[in-house]
Amino acid sequence: KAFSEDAIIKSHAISTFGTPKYPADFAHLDYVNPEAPKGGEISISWVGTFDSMNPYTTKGRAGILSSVFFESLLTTTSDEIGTSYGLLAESLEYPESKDWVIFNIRPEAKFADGSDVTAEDVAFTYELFLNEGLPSFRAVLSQQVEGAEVLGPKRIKFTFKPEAPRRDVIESVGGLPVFSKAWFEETGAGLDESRLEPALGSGPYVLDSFDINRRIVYKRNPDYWGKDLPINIGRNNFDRIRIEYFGDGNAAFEGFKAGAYTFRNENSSKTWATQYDFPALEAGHVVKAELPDGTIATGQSFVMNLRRPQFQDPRVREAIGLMFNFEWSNKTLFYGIYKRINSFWDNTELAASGLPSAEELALLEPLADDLPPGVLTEEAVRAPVSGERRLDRRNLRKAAALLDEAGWTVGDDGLRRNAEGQTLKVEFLEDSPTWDRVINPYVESLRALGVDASLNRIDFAQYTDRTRNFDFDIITDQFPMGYEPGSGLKQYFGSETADTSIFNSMGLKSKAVDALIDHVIAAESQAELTIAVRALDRVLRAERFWVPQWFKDTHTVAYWDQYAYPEPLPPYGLGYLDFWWYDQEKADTLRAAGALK
Amino acid sequence: MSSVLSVRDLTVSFRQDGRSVQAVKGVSFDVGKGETVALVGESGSGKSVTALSTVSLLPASATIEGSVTYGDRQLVGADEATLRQVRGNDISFIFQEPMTSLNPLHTIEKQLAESLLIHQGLSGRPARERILDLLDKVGIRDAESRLSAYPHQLSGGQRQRVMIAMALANGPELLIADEPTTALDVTIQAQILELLADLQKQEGMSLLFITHDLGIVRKFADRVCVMKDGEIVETGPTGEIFANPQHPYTQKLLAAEPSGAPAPVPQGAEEVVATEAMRVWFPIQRGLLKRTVGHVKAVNEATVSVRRGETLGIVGESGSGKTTMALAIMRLISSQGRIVFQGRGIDGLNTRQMRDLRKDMQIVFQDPFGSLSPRMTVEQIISEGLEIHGTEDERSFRDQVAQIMEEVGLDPATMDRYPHEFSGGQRQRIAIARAMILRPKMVVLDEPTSALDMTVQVQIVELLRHLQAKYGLAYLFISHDLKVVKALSHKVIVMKQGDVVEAGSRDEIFENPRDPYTRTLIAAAFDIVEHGA
Amino acid sequence: MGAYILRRLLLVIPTLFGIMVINFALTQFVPGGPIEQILAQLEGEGDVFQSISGSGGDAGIDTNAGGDSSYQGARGLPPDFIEDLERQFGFDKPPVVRFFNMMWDYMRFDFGESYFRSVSVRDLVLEKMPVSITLGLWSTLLAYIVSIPLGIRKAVKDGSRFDTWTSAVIIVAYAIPGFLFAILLLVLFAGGSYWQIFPLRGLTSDNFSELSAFGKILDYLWHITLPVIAITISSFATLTLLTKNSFLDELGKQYVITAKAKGLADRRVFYGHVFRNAMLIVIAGFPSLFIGVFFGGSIIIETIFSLDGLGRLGFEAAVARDYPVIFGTLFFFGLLGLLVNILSDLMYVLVDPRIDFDSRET
Amino acid sequence: MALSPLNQRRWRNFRRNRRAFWSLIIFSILFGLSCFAEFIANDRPILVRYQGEFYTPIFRFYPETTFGGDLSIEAQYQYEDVECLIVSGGLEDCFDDPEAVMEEVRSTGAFNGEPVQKGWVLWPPIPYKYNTIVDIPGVAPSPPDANNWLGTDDTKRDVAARVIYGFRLSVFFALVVTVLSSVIGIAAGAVQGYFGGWLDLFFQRFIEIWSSSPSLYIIIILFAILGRSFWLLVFVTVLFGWMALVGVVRAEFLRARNFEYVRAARALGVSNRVIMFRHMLPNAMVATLTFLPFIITGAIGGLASLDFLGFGLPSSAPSLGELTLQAKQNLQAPWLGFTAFFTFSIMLSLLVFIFEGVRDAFDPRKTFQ
Ligand SMILES: Nc1ncnc2c1ncn2[C@@H]1O[C@H](COP(=O)(O)OP(=O)(O)OP(=O)(O)O)[C@@H](O)[C@H]1O
Ligand SMILES: Nc1ncnc2c1ncn2[C@@H]1O[C@H](COP(=O)(O)OP(=O)(O)OP(=O)(O)O)[C@@H](O)[C@H]1O
Ligand SMILES: [Mg+2]
Ligand SMILES: [Mg+2]
Repeated sequence: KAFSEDAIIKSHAISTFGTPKYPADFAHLDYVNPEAPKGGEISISWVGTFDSMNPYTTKGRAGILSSVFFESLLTTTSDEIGTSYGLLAESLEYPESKDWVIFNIRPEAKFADGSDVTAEDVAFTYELFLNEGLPSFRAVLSQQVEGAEVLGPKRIKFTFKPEAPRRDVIESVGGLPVFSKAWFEETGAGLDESRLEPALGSGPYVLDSFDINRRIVYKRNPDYWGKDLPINIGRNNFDRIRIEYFGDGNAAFEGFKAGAYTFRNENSSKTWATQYDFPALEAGHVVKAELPDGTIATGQSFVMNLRRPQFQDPRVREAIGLMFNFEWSNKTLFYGIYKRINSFWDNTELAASGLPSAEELALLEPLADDLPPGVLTEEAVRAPVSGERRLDRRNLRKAAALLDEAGWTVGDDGLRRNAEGQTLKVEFLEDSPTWDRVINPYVESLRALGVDASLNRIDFAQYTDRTRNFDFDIITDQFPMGYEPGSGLKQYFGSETADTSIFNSMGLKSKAVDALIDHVIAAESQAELTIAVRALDRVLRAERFWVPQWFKDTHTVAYWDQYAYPEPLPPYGLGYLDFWWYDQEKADTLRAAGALK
Repeated sequence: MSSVLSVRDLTVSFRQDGRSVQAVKGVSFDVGKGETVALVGESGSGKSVTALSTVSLLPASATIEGSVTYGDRQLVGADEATLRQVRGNDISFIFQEPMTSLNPLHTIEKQLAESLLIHQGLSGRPARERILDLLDKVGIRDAESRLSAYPHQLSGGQRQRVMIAMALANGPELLIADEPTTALDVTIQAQILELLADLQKQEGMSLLFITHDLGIVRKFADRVCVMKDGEIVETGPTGEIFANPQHPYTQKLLAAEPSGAPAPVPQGAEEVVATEAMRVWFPIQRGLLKRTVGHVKAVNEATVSVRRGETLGIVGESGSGKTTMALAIMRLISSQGRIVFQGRGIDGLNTRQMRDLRKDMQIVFQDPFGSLSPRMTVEQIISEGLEIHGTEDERSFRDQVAQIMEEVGLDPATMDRYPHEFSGGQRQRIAIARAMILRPKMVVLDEPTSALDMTVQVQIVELLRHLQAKYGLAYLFISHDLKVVKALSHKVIVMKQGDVVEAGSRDEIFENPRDPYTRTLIAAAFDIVEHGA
Repeated sequence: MGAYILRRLLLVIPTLFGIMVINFALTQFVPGGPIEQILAQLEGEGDVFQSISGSGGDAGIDTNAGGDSSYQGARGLPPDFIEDLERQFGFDKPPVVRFFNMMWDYMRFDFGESYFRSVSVRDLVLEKMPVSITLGLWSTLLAYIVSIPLGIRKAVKDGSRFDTWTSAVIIVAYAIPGFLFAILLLVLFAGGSYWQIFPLRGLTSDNFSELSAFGKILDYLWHITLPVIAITISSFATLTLLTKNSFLDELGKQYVITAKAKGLADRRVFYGHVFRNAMLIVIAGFPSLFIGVFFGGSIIIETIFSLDGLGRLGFEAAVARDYPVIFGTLFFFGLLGLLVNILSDLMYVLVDPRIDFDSRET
Repeated sequence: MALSPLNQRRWRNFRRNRRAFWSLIIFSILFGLSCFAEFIANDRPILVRYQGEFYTPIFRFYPETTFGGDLSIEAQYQYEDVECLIVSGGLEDCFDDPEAVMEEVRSTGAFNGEPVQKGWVLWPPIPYKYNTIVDIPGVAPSPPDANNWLGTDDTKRDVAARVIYGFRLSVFFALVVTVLSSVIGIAAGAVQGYFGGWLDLFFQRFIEIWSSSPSLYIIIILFAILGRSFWLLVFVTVLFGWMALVGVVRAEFLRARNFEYVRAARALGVSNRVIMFRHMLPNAMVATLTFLPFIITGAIGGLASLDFLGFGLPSSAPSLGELTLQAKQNLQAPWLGFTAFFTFSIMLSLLVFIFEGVRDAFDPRKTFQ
């Protein structure tokens, strides 16, 4: 592939499809408050402990936010998908084919100790990841990148392997953090060891202090080289970020009530609904807010193992799916805080809905023979809706009919058996007790249906062992799909890897799906991508190997009333550590009232 | 004479298993200053209970009514502080059963020192000196080396003497001595009585003396109270009582004395048990590591032999190794030297092999209380042997137990009681009953009559003789009471400091003692009697 | 006795070896090993404390663990990855070889390094020691200081009203689930809703190093009050009742009457005479009880009060299959336990000189 | 079987400790009742009368079609439509408006003018089983009310029903485990303490090794091979639980074997076994009797923590331990904690008092006013 001079693109940003939202000379990001005052402190909590400041290895437990020290060549924003802007890189140059990329590092980019960020450092970091990174990461990197080449003190070139898919290769190398070569050489530190001294980085925050088992404090680097970059305007507003560690969730919550830390992103619906009635909140010192969350749902679901004989019959799968009463669970167990997941790309434009569009049909029709019934003619499968009752009679009747039809008839003991006299065994495998309250009612419903259902909770080493050997009936898994899905889909849904990939936990082998994944990968534009993904979504949902669960489309946060955020918030990030700021006036009021020390 | 202790209408009853049993029924007496009052009477008549109730030392199951005044203080129902004041300092106690009355985990020194410390504030060197002095006075040889001994390392008599030393430590005003000399040989007994007499003379100590030994009573007591069935049936000055007993029981008591001689051993009776040069040395251990620094030579080269139908009397100084020898013959402690039982060497046998022989060899322990399982009833205790070894008798165990209890003078109605609900003498008889019910071939009797009054002693001696005649039993009879020994033994050995100093037939020893120690012993024993008569 | 002690000391070696063999053998069979653990971690799971600490929030709402999620999220496991890990952990060698290598290291007091942290097992144990010693020592002491006099009093007043209500109190104290009580204490006395009197976590304040010596002691006591109370509350019951019952058994004995006849005050009778006789088990049990509290620890209390002690370490290592830590601590505490057992047997002899350990075959 | 006089005396002594005696009675009643938990708390009616016939759903499976419904699966008795079918003799209209139909049938004996064969349903006092999901609107856990006397847990199951079943399961488990492990433990401790010597030396070492083996792993392995079951759990708990008493019993025996009465027993030719268990054990039982109530409750707690770690019974099983853990997870629902606490403390108090009585019964010196 020869390339000519004029085909080379030089830009401040790169976007997978289309053009970046912000032009090269943008003043600041739209969603930030450019006038946001600097100062103050934000503090959050973490349950657990830490013993390392190196987040790039599985050894040790890395401190929260311990990657804050490092910047990469490119960075993303919270209001745009698929675009990366130069951070350490002033500009990047690449041919249309994306066979290689050259990054021009900003001349002013400095590490926290004042030394220059150079192309050598970038190359060194790349080598470091290649040699000592997480094995999985190493593998990906070596599949994509041919090599790095230092072209000048501030100029580096990455060449990509010809066979590597091209869509986001530049972003992935651009997203690597950049370490100081000098620091690593001086200290002799390795990337794959746990250590308490953070590596030298160029980011806006540096380590202030830490106290194992108790807290970490980061402080804003006043000499941060990039504080006036347009992309950083209105960001990194807090002088200090403090992480308080607790051993126990209850203790952590008590800590928040007592003002030991000031910002809490609540992850328990129960606590959210029942515990936020403490004095500080009632006195108005603490703000409780639900802020919109526009990010993609995680695709969390019960997944049936298609390798098991009893799940071969789609009617059985559908019947089992019918028995999960999300509405009841949400109302009774989760205080109604969740939304049902219907699609693998829920909460995005990529989710299929209604009848297939003409474009989708164009992709689907050639595959008609391999499609599950109804894909072409019916609306996209949606999770069943139940009424007030936990055992919804309509769903029950439907499920019973499906199973009867599938040859699982009810015997004298109330259990269903097939022609061979086997019961319809369905074992839920879990490793966390938090699931008990969700699955037990489901199990009871299934048992009412005559299914020999049970819940088996084991420790997670064993759980991992069994799931990796695909020795399970139903587990809870997630399908974290991207906004711009690509070859990764094969790991999740492709036939080739169905017997080896842990991501394809259900063991899906479908020619139609394979073909659609190829369409997705081949998509050249956002529109093409959307159509292909929707078609794929439709088929996947019709396979009914999952019983989709739920997601939360809000951030449930509570904070001591001394912070402010720009409105409206960007769709893809809450940014409380990033572009929120400290309101000195309110803070003073709190202190004057004696609410906070 | 002013009375130190005055007891009026004392009634004591015990609650047991829901019922109430009166042990003392309205007893009244006085002890004057410097006076010695002897409390004599039938075993189980309530002597010990009376004594204990004076300073409220009875178990919680007892109810005391009546009045006990010490000086001008009422002791019945008095609070703990008053009692504490009186106890140990003003009124000292010597308990009937010295074997179990010492704290098993404290050394002799510690137990003695404690008395001195609380009432005299003595500690350190002076205390130690006083302790050594006391031990010396009560005739403990080599007292210095015994200070760190624990009670279980002492012989019965030694323990009793420690008790006496403890009681005398504070120069009490009133000493209540419950059979204080039962485990002592006559020479030491004489020494102790002398000591008491001295104290009485010098410090005007009063003495309430409970004993079965009428010889001692005659010699020492100013006044005598005779008890029977919880009542004082007769009381008066010693001379009067002895000269002119009124109550039939007193008459019977005075008349009773074990006498006569055992039936001769049949010709050619086979040997039942024999030892050859048996030796028992106890290691003396020091420190936490328990290094052995020397040996107590409890038994040295003892050679004995007993034939069928024969009784071997073992007499000797307290602490001379009698008990040790008995235990060794029974294979209950390890020993060197050969032991032959019924023609079979048993020194090498293990526990299991020994077990089958146990039916034929029985022992009555010197410490009857300690040898009775506290959580078993008397019936269980006595019948256990039958259970294990079986019996030809057709009758039920309970009937057999009832019979033997009657034979030893116990009320069969009490067979469902626990051992601690009996008097000292009763317990001793339980132990005898336990051994005898098996009809063994050989019985070791270690001071079996020490706690028994004369009438019962006579009964027991008769019983032993009768059984011997009927079943040809062989006895090893250990006793300090030479009269009983004389009444029962065919042969006698005399022990001193672990050595058998003399052995011979009954007549040889009693009529013609050769060893100087034997001579003093016999002189002392019969001297006391003659002296009083 | 000397010979016996020597024998015991010599037997420590084979015993310890036996312990290690059994444990090592069992770990060969247990499903799921450190590799699975690593894999679970790579998948963002494997927080072993989630179930205890209640940090999990609602079912499956993923909380992003520390570190760079985009980095860890880069999944996709190459086939040689697992082999790589196995080599790293030495699992490519046969078990017997591994075992003897380990024992050889241990003999040189080299306990290796945790699989999941670049820290030697010894340092790890030392690091957790203060918390465990604190909790172990104080709770044991407190338990004994309260229980023994109380038990004695109850024995003396057996059947009285005092006896009844104290029984009720200690039983109730025992029946309160420890962790609930701990949380109750935390919410009431350290949280933000009621009285904020005690600190929420840790053993010392942040400014500990700046405090005066006295201030340091106060600060330390202030911090350990709640956890020690929470740990100790349930331990009164057994100890008190044991004391009481042992005393009851002794109180009627003859030597007690002797002691009383000497005119000793009750206290002196109970503590000077009965105590030693009655307390064989209680006293002799002390060392092992201490060790028990000390390294059995109480993971839940430790967790609730954010104390990082050996209890947590042990549990975590067991669940995470961190074998070097498991075996290292096992070896260390096994050794300690064996020695303590010897000590407690010697204690028997000290308490009751009649005791020996010889066979009774004569 | 007649009691020996001694045992009669012990029994009288026990009875005289009124606290112990009543505790025993209450405990027996509670446990006895809980043995019939199915009749006290169940989501199936005890008796159903439908179209003149009797049905016993507690014992038998009846498809809904039996009662005129259309489903082949078990009739869901807790729902009104099924109840209505039974009451009204199987009227189709039940699926539309069960309340009204029942009302009418109950009051008039007919529906829409047509007479029906009236039926009825006899429910247990608590119409929920331990695993029944209560289908009454409201978030879980819900506070106590007329339907759920002790509220519901965080899975919306009736706490009262769970406590009844949990009591039965836990107590049964604990009793079995305690009896087995105490017998083994006491025997082992007795043998070691009594014989001493090499036997003691090696047995002790064996225990040292055994007690440091990782029980958690053994449980995991056994479960993985044999599957989860109640008896396996009992087995494993006993396997590691018997050592609890060995130490104390051994100590007591080491001491007691020096006593004179043991020597006397040996002189009598009593076998070692009898000496140990008849002569010494009653005198060396202090620790055992003190610890037993705690070992029993401890076994319950042990079961709870196994449940908690996921190595115990399935999470749907009624476990008192699980209730406590839920209490911790749901501080906003104090009734969970209170229930757990009261259940535990009542049970423990009863046990402690009972064993106090046993101790008294064996104490020869104990007398009562
Ligand atoms: N704790 C007790 N419970 C019940 N009865 C008891 C108790 N102690 C003693 N007795 C009974 O009280 C009576 C008197 O006992 P006491 O010990 O005073 O006799 P004693 O005159 O001292 O006899 P001995 O000469 O045999 O020592 C006896 O019949 C005995 O059985
Ligand atoms: N276990 C032991 N350890 C050390 N010394 C002991 C032990 N048992 C006995 N002795 C000592 O052995 C000696 C003999 O004791 P033994 O009991 O045989 O005496 P005895 O002749 O029965 O005396 P008494 O007439 O006083 O009962 C005594 O000096 C005693 O102190
Ligand atoms: Mg007497
Ligand atoms: Mg003797």
